[in-house]
Amino acid sequence: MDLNFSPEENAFRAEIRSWLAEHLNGEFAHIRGLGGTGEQLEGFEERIKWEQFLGQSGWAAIGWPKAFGGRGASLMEQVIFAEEYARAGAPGRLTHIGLELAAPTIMAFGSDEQKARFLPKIRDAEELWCQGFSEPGAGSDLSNIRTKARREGDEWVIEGQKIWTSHAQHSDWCFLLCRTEEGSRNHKGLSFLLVPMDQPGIDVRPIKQLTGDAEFNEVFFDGARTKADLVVGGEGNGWKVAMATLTFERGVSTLAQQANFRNELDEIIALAKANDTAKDPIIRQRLAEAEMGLRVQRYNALRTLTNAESGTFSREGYIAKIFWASWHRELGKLAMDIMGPEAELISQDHDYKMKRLQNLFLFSRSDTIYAGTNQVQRNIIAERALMMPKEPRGA
Amino acid sequence: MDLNFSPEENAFRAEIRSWLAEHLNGEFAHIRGLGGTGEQLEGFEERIKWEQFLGQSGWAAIGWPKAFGGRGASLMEQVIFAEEYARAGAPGRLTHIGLELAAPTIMAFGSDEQKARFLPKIRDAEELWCQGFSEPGAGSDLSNIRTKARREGDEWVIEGQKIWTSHAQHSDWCFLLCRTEEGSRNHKGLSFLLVPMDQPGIDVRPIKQLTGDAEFNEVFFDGARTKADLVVGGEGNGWKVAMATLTFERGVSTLAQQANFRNELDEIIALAKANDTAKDPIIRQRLAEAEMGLRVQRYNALRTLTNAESGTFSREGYIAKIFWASWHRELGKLAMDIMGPEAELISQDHDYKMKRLQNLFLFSRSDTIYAGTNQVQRNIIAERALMMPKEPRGA
Amino acid sequence: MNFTFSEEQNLIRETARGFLEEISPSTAVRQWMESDKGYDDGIWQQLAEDMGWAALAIPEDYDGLGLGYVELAIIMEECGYRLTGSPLFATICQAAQALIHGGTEAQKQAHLPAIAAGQTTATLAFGNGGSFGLDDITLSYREEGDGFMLNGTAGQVIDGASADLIITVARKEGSADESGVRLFVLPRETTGLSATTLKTMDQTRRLTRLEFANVTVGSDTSLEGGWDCFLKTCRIASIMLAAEQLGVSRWCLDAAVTYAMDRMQFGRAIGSFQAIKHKCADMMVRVESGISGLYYAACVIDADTDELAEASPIAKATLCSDAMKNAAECLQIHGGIGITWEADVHLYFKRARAGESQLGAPAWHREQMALAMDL
Amino acid sequence: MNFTFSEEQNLIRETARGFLEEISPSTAVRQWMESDKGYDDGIWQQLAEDMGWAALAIPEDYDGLGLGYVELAIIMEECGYRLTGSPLFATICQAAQALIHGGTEAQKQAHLPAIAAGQTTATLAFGNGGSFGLDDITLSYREEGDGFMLNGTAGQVIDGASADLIITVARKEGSADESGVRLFVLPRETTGLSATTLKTMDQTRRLTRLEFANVTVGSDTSLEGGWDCFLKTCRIASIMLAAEQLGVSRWCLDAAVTYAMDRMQFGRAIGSFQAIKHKCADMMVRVESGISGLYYAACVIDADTDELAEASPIAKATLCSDAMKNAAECLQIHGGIGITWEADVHLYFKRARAGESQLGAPAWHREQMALAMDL
Repeated sequence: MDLNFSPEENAFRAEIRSWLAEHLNGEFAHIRGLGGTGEQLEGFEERIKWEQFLGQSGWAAIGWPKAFGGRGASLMEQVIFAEEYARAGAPGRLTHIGLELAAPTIMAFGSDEQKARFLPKIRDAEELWCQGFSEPGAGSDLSNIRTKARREGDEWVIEGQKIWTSHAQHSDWCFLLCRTEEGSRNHKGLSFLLVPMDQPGIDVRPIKQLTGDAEFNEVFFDGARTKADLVVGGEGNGWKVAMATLTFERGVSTLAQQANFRNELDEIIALAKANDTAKDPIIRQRLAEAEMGLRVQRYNALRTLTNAESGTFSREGYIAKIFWASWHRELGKLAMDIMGPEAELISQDHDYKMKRLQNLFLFSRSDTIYAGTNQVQRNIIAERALMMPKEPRGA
Repeated sequence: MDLNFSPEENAFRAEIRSWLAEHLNGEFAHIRGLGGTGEQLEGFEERIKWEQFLGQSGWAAIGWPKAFGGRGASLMEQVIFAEEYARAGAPGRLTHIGLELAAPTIMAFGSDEQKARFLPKIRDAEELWCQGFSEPGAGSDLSNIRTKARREGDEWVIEGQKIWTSHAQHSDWCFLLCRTEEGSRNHKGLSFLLVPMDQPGIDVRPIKQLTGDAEFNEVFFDGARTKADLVVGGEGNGWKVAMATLTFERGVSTLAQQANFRNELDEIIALAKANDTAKDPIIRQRLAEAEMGLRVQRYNALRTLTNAESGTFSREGYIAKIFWASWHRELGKLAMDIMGPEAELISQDHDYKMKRLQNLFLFSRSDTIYAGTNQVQRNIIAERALMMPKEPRGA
Repeated sequence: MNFTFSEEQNLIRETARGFLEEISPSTAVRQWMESDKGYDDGIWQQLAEDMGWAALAIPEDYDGLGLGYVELAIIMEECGYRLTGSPLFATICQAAQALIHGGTEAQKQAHLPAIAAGQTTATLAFGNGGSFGLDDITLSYREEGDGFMLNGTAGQVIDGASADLIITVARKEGSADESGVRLFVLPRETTGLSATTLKTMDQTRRLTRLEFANVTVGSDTSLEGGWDCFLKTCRIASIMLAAEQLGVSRWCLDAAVTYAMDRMQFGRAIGSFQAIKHKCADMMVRVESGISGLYYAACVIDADTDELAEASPIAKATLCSDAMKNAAECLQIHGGIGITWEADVHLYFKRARAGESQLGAPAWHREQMALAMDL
Repeated sequence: MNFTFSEEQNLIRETARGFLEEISPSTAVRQWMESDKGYDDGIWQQLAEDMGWAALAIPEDYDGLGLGYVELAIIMEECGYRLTGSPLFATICQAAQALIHGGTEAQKQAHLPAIAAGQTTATLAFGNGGSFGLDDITLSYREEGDGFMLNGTAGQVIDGASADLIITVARKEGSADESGVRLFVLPRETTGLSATTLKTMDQTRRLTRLEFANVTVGSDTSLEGGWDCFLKTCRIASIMLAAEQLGVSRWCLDAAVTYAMDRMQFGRAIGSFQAIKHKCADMMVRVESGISGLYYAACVIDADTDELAEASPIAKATLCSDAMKNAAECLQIHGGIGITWEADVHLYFKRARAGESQLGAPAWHREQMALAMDL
């Protein structure tokens, strides 16, 4: 164990910090801070340009192997990048579903043709991706997939419905978990398809949320088509591939997420100082607790990352989701309590639009629900880490 | 709804208050405040004398019908008695298992001979009782009774073991739930027997608790005997009778319990004022919350009692146990936090003896366990009050 | 002493429940949310005139029904359960209380009968919508000739733009203690008094910023009662807000149980999972303990004793924070559906949030309790 | 930066674990509880000499092994897991820290080698066993000829009756700020210094009241470091106390899971009920997040940066309050058995309770964190 950064790591930090400072004070100054919690689509066009610029400058996918057009950056360099990116107030990434989910999956399971076709455009923000896993009625029970694809000639023809699909309205491609074997059940007979979004068989309908905005969508597949060879990992292996995709979701992006949490907490602390609630002993306790929780998350993520890199088995990875989700939800409540009566007043310039911390409050309610509710997370910890008996499935 | 007491009720309150004041400042002054949480057996002999005096003076069993030697007091008179009894610092009752569990059960299900034989001696504190329900390994699952009784001539012969039996070492009689039908399972084949404790077939072994004291016992039955006619409610009806006994456990005694909680909280408040922690904003919040919780318990109990009296069906009775148990456990923790570092120092005059508030802290841990753990209470609420599905039993 | 609802009280609840179920489905609530006033005038006339709810707790001397606060709490609880938009809270639970407990005989005669008849709506303006300590009063007055001149801004006044009458609470300029507090009753349409409707997270109740710029009123607008009247009014209003929140809490429990029994996951109704059952059980504990705490507090108002200083913070702190917890659990149990606009959960979640801080957050009320306990 | 235990660190843990499992079963712990000192001299010699734990974190210049605080934290965690009685905490985590970070060269030479060899035990006496703010220092000194005279009472000094050396923290009579704080090292056997062993709820660690009545010491007993040394010592000790509490937390998790899988109720292992599973899951969340927070803090001591002012309250507040929660849940899961003397749960429950308030309760450490955050 050693908390010190190496001279090379410090040099890397200095490089990315100065690069970000240059461009985010320069031509991209107007997009700083965009894309926070519940503000996913803010300044969309400008942010796409920024991400394309990142790609052209070689900063889009630093963790990818050089063979795929990345920098082959070490884990610690990725950590440093994520921290500096957030510290600089650079905008939330619109490409992360492609970069962090689609790409690693294609690298691990895709054909050479798939890699050549998709990876460069993901890196350079020329094609955006969305994820087609969740279905209405399936919730946390991902194996209960009903969307079907059948072969017709050299194409798959898809029927079904996905839900909670972020960015679907802006995406060029969707990676889709669907049932390709008629009559199969649970984990079997599923395949992982890559499907172009711009076609008549696909209908995207935004889901309006409690904030008044719509960041998720329902996606209806009614005779949608994709080429036969756009199955990743082989027909019938969809479950295995999708599970791998979900594991990619964790990892370095956790650090980026925490860096965003850092910005949120700093904003709340600044507010508490400004409105004098920071002098209230009870608010002080809660702010200190929030700060402690954020630090512990960071240490836990560092532990997960360095253990993973060294191949050490340990259990801390199991706790990340429930810990951050519960912490973040609590942070939203704390923000409202610090705002006091002001918390009730939303933007007076729009019909119904939340301020940033109100978005945090409302939107963080979904954190303990999506990607496995807190209840499901506790089951996973008990059953997989503590080896306690599984919940029986119903009939 | 009306919070005002009637003139008759006020007169009753004045009468009992002055009677208690007279005797607890007089010949029984030395036993005031004895028998608090975790101090069940403190001053045992003197307290028995006090209870006998209560019986002789007609104050032992005011809620019993006059036919059985009580006063036939109204519910509200019983409430007033319980409140005044605690307010006067009168000692914890040693007779409550007989008075509040054995006696109502015998009144409801017993034969005339049983009533004549047992009720007067219960009232006058001439015979003490203990409860033989729990068994090792059964815990909250009361239907899993293994203690057996078989008929031999005009006697029952009993084999088995009971646990968590308060007062067993001082009791003259035990009411025992046991299996009288060979091979029966669960709720069936059980009987409710009355068994004399002073006999060679019964061995009482104290269970030392985390406080260092022993207030509970294991009771071993090895060929213990009782007369054939000392079965209450008929052979094989034990489950029904025992369930009724458990419902008697609630009711007016809740008010007595709350009056004791009142005394405990007052002691904690006095301590907080004395050691200045009452000026700490966080402690103030916790004390206010404790006070609020205690008041709500009282209102809830009053609601339960008056609803029961008027035959109104409502759900508030379901919440009493989990509410008071969780509240009391929290109160113990609060007491320790208010004591500060002093909380670690027990009586310096004994080998290992807790001070009052330390006893409260340690002993209140059992509150969320006995008579249905908090987990079981939540099941009961969900299944019986909210009609949600039952937990499946194992094989 | 009796802690059971009388037959008449049960009848009032049953009637209210049936009526509100009919006129206040969530489709109607969503329409009122989009409207200017936050409620429908026709429905309000029905509530006030046909149902008699405006008159319920007004003394008979002023053409009211002279019923008690338990009855009023029942109505408020049921309105909370349906999120029914109406001027009941501001008019009856705030403004009318100030008049009843501090108005001059002339003021009572002038306003209470019209309020009881549902012809006049009213509200209370004193501060920023939160707690009601002396320093929370943001308006000031000075004596000016035979009358008074009012200045300042009151934020988050409920129904402040639609109410016919405003009860204004103000401190005398330069005064440092409670003796400088005065209440005034004045028409909403008064020179120098302007209202701005605020956009709020909870859309089921309309909040307003009222600005008083050299508002001149006559001496007959000043109420007899000062600080004590203000405190009593806010304590009663806190209990009635808690009653609404109990309705919110109870709806969240009912909705959570219904959804949990309906929703299948892993081949089972999620309501068969112990984690969900236990959440629902805890929600019921909050509802039932809330009923006990609330109706005790309502009885205390009826009994008119000093215990109000304790019963009010108990009800406000516990019921409002419990409503927030129940709304949060209800949303959690609903899963992804719970965060959609379409599902009704968010309406209750936002109302619970608003009610938690309106008239003082739980921590403030706990501190009031601590003061009442002489800590 | 690397957040993985090195092979050597893993080896130290494995060795400690195996050794403690053998010498520190609960039967042994219960014997030590009944003893005067709270530990066994023979076992202590084994820990100190054979295992080298006394020397572990002592610099090599003073005959120590010169390993770091991560290694020390590993040992303390494992000792906490077994409730092993020993002078390690008072001697190494308190007294030796004061000498290392504030002793004169002569004092280091005089005491550290003997401490590293396990020949000298020591402790820290400053206040009442709780928090370590300036006002918590209960002892005072005044300059007296060439030396100092000490007066006052220090409560709850760990191993205060058995330690060979006492590091005393005192404030100059009449001094109002940190500059008046001095530390002294003196033998336990000093004229005017008397010790009373206290009876405590947690019996696994011996606490003492030390009374200083005109204790006269020479100028060579005064350490170089003053307030800063005291603060650093207590912050390091807080982290090591948190390490012990992590061991307690982890034992409670393991014991709860084991019991839950074994205990049958309603025909099933109680560990198959979701309510119990979820309690255990929450316990594991506390343990794993605790490991992360603790070893980060241990690394911060090694890195010797200002971040100690934050890492220490984080570790102390979160791990100590989490240990209390885990102990409480472990007891709850054990049911009736959990409240018996015979079951080991209460030993951990009481240690968790003691550790929560020793060196400052969680609320105090959160306030320290708030100060460090410049709130």
